[in-house]
Amino acid sequence: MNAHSSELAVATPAGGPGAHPGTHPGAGDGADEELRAELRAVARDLLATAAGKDGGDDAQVDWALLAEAGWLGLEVPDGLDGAGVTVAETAVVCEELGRAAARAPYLGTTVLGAGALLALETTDGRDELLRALATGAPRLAVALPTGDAPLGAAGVPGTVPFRLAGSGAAARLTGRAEFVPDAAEAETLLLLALDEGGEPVVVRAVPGQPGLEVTATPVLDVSRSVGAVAAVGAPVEAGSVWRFRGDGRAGGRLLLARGALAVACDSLGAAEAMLAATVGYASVRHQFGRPIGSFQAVKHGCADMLVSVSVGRGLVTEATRALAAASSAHAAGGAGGIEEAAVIAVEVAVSRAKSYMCAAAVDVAGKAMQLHGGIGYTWESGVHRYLKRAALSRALFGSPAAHRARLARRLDADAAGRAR
Amino acid sequence: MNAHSSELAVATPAGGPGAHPGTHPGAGDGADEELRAELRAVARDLLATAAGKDGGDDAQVDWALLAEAGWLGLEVPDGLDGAGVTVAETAVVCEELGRAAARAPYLGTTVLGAGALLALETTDGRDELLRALATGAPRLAVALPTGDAPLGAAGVPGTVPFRLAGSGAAARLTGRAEFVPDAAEAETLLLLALDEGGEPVVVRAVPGQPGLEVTATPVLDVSRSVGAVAAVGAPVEAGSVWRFRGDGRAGGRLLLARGALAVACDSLGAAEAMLAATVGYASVRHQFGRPIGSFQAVKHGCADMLVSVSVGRGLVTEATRALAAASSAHAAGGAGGIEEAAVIAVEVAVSRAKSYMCAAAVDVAGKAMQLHGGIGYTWESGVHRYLKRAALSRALFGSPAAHRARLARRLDADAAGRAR
Amino acid sequence: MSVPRGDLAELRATVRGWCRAHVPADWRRAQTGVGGDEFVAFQQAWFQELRRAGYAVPHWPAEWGGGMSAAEQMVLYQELAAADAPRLVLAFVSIHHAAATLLTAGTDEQRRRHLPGILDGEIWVQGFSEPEAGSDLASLRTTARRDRRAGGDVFVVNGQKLWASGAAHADWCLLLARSDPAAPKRRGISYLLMDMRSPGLDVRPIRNALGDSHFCEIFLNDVEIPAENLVGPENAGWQVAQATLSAERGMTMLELAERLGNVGLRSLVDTCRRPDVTGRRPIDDTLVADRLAGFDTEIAGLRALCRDLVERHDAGTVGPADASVVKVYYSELLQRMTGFGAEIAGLGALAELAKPASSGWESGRWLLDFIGSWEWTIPGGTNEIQRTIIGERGLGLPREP
Amino acid sequence: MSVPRGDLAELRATVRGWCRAHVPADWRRAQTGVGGDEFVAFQQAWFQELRRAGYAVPHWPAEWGGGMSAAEQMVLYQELAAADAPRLVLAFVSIHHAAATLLTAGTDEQRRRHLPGILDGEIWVQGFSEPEAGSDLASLRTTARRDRRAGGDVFVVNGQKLWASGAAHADWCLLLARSDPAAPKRRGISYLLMDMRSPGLDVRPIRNALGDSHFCEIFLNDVEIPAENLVGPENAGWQVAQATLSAERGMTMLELAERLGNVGLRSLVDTCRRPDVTGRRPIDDTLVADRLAGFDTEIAGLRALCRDLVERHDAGTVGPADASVVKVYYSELLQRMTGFGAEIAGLGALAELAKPASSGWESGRWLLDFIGSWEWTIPGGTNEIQRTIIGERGLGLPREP
Repeated sequence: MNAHSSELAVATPAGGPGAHPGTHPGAGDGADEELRAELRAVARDLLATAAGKDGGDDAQVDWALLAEAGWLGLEVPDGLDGAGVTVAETAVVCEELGRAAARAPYLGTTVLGAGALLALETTDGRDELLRALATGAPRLAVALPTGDAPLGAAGVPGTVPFRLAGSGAAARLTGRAEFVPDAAEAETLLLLALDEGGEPVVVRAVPGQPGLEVTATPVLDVSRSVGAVAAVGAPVEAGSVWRFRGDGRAGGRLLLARGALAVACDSLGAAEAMLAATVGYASVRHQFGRPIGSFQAVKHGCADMLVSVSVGRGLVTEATRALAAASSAHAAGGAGGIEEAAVIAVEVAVSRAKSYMCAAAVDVAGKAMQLHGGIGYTWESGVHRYLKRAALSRALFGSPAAHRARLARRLDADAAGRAR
Repeated sequence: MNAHSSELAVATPAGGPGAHPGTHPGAGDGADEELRAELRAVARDLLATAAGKDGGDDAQVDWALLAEAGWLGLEVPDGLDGAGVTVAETAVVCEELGRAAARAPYLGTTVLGAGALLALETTDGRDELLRALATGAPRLAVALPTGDAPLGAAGVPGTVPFRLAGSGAAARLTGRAEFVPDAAEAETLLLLALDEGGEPVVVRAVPGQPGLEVTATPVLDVSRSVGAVAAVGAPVEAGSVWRFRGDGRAGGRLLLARGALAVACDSLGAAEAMLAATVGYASVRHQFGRPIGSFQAVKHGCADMLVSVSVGRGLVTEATRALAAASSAHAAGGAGGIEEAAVIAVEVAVSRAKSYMCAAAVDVAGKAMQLHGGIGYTWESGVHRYLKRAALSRALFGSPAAHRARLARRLDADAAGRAR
Repeated sequence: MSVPRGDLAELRATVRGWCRAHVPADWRRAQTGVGGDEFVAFQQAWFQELRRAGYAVPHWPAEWGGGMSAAEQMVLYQELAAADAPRLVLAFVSIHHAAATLLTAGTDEQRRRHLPGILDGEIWVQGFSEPEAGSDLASLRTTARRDRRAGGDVFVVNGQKLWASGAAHADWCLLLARSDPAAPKRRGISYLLMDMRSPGLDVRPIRNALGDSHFCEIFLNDVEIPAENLVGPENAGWQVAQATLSAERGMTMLELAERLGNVGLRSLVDTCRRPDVTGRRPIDDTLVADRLAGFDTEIAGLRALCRDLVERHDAGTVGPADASVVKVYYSELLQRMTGFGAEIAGLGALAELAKPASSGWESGRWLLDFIGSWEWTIPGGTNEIQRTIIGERGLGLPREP
Repeated sequence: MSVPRGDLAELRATVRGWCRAHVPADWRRAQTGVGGDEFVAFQQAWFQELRRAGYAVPHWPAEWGGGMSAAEQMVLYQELAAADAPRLVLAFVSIHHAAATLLTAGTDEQRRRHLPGILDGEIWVQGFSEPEAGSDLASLRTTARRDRRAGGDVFVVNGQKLWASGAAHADWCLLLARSDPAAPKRRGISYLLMDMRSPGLDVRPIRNALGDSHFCEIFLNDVEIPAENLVGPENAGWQVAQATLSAERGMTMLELAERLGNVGLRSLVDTCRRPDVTGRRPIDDTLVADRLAGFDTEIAGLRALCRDLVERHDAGTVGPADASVVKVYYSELLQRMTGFGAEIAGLGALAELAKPASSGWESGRWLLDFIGSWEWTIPGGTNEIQRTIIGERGLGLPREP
């Protein structure tokens, strides 16, 4: 099955990004949609099997399997042995990982790792890493600010977690990032830092190198791995300071948007899984001589879950399109980078998707627990795994309130623009 | 019936305020509770008849009837021909007026008018007015700030609507108050003003006097009357500037609390009426071959209404007790006035009751409209009257958000006190 | 969506230009508080204005004066909403339900008789609901007795209809009546076209919660309707109604979503940017800002839902509860938004006594809008009924026993 | 409430002083993450501490070691909550359900046998729910066959019980079992006292959403219970259970409300006053402040509801749905509050892996508390069931057909 699924997943689509300039990538294009549907079907199948395999609590997905399936290098260009597709396909995998509540270092290695590398200026080191990534070696983690801070009015640069002092062989790195996805398992770290000129750059580092400490942070959501990365005057290896294409701030902002979108996709998948499980349970569980799903209290509760999942899916789709369009533009723009308006469009769409979907997923998982009755409260039912996963996703890369605060500033600015 | 009800209502209770020092007036005292139950029964009866009498939209209650029933002078002391009971009895009338969505100038004349006069130092003019009030002449209105402003961190004095310049015969009044309850019908106005020393005082004025303008403000809630009172250098008649007993600020704050509590009581009555109407309708209206109240969607909706009405009733009762206790203390304290802690206790209890009950009443009336189906949306059903009345009550004397903001400042201050 | 995107951009520019030239300046102020006649005159004039541009019935087949693709209609409605054009309120039933009924189930003769009339401004009303048949529409009791003896072939109709919006101004009525009392309740109903000038008809306006009277009762006392006005087979009226009720293919919801997202959200933001008596702007309060951002987000979600609904209709993949999902979400979002507007506007909202006629459901007179929002959560199957539809038809949950 | 207020003030001072002297310092930290044995030991020690003060079973009759009036109990629980004393968790069923059953429906012999045992620390468990009988408790299937031949008069019990909280530590079980399979479902159930050391019993812990295992399954395989352990008449067990389930007369809800209003609200306010990484205190954000004030208000409302419930019990005027109103409100307020705490605590909440044993439902480990809150919205009749009870018994709405 793995060989088969791999084949399906990495088949280059008829129209990759850039093939239809001016269209919304991910929108309405028949060939793209077909590809994603196949990818989704394969992923769902594979994850259901993989997550069920060891019967453990954490539903760990085999690392080699992810590489074989071709999911690690989805966005890596053809020329670097990747599938050369867009973030829309990555989003499908994120959603399916959420649906299975699967444990896999996909967020660190692919969503953020590949995402960061793809946004950088081409260098041998960066290309080498991208090429390796598609085959599953090494695992990556990207140390970004993962809380609310970068969404504040001050914007990204003030909250970049690391600082570079000196340059060349004398360069030293200091800073700290918490709740970094997949940090503890990563073999290579990419650290978002400000260089001496205040420009965001990415610094490659290796766990265990002098001055650098990586610590796992155990969390209630055992299906995820997060950790803290701390550097205290850590020497930086030659050729390990990489620059974004174009404006580093824009690159950093898009990278944060990727993280937020990825957890929104995860929450969408998780919420859909909880809705499906609840509908299934309510159809078979009988009390008072009838299936509980025939009672309006349960039926209408499920209806509400469907409504919010439908709305969330729309928002996640829009955000994915916006990010895919901006990423294509970023890739196509070369050194010129990307326009501010495009970055804002991504941030608006992502803030909507993240704030709505990640809050909705907690509500849906909670409702699922309620409508499952006592069974839903058992460890065995697994509902708690989704509730905890949704809770982590809600907090990671900006709380709903922080994203809404950013949206509100935009609404105010837009209104001021209209009034002028 | 009027004579009978009047007799019941003004019967002096076994234990008026002050009779049980140290107890919560309005709480658990058998005689008091019996009196209030009788008052409530009579009021409900009388208002149902009065409001139904003219069949008009505004359910105007005959002014003479209110006087005859003895409701106008409830809190006026025995010695001044009143019933000498507490604000707990006034609260019962307010609740029943809300239940009937009746139009009556009770808020202006009795709740605020008598309330303001009772908080003042004894003067002949004040006593004369109180004595007249119990018999229904003249109608009063009290011009207070009716919006959110006085709940702000700055507190009351900064938001007192009128200013006195000069004193004695040279005294001139300037200022403006909006949405003043029953202003347009009032024959005597009591204006909250700051004197030249910055102390809150009450100024008596008469509509139509030079420099003073009273304008009715038509509102969607036709069961209420509000108006604007504006003064521009209006000469003040001799003996018309009255001082609060004790600290004027405390007197002003308690007066605002009375207003807020009165509309909370009104909202409680309105919400109970809407719940009762909905339960009644759902029990008789059939669709799909069964009473709609047998469907869980309707049944559980009604259950939620009951829960919030029950919670609101508890909060309104607590606030009434707190205000009754503080008012007794204020009355008993003579010139010494009242302790800051007691005023704060009133404000906390009133802010809770006002913010919860007035928001809940809008929700309950809205739910009533929904569960009545198309009928609920007709003018004839009268549900809209309650919705509009609840909306006005919610905004009058401070929005729920403004009251909660005041509560939050208190929570923060209390926590700071604990930490010390 | 087969229209190339380039053409859509051109259409968008054209409509935008047309709106600049034709949307009456300051119509909101002028239409605030107007009476019924003035409202009707304004609506009719605006309808003809749109008709001249080819924008009145874009969803009709080209042969009857329409011919826009779904993608083109989306652009049209987006631009009309963005320009805050007046809404077509009076013609709603005519151009949607009546036209859909005629196009789907009518005879050629019926179409030729009525579609041009609609374009010329004939107003239709829907005569479905009855006092005892609200959410449970199929239990309607108005009778239609076929009588072939009386100098012709007619249905003699008796009964009472309720919630007939616009009946006071209507020329024709889409009437559901029970023609076979013995049949199961969904099998004995016929669908008739009734001339509102027929003898035996009595229309009485019902005052609603806002004080308006667009809803009416229609009393039917031996009203004779020629048998040629039967739509579809006798006793198959329920099926005709079901097939045509959703014939607007999601486009009216899309238009409403666009209205909410344009003038609706803009007015709400403006309300929150206006300094209060203390000089503070509500939007600077994070509590208010958070709600505004929430509405912005929900509207984006609603628009996505509506576009998706239209596209599914177009692709033939629409699900049996998709429209219910949109209706529940739109109506409750409208209620939350207008309710919030009423809260922010505070006491001032109470003093706004009239809203502009021909405006949408979010006129910026927030308390009136809030009360009006129940006109969305109740009619056309209450939201309670919609949730049951979503649960049973959308999710396959078991029916009540 | 017949106790003079002066005496209550004195009691309040006494309890306050006692708490200062006896509530273990820093017990929360010490009890965080402890194992089952340590938890049991701590609970038993605290129970005996309270017993020595006369505070363990204040609601029992004086002759059995209690004797406080409702007003006095209110003061006691208010002060224990204010002092953040550990809660009696393990003894809950013993001192409430078991005692109420024995006092209301037990024989003198049963009372003499068990009430002193409870005071000495005997632990009881409730054996009501079954896999197929959750909300629909009356459909339980565990059988109790009376057998007078086997060397004595016994009930032979077979079946399976679920959600038996604390069964792993229990000495005795309150068991409902079907003794007449032919009777209507509420008429064929008997109420038995079962020794947990009986042969044929198998207790298996069930891991819950928090990873704890206080809930257990109990498998019953030909377990023999002497007929003298029958409570009330044979086949009248349902009635006994109904009569004793609410015998705590609102006092446990009052205690929970006091806990929520003391340590619960205080911890939430503290969480919101702690500066975040940027140095801002969440409470300075009006969005947060508004929610806190809302919780403060709701808690005040809950406390009023609970006091009212206790007073109605005392006055004999309690309504048939009053307890359901309190349960729905408390449980959902708890869920909202803990959910909000989890949101404010953000990523940090995920890293709190254990909460103090013997604490309340609002330990300040907000995400764990949030998940634990379903232990209030589900058991004892889900909140959906409670709303039906409120609608039907509280408001008199018609039952489902």
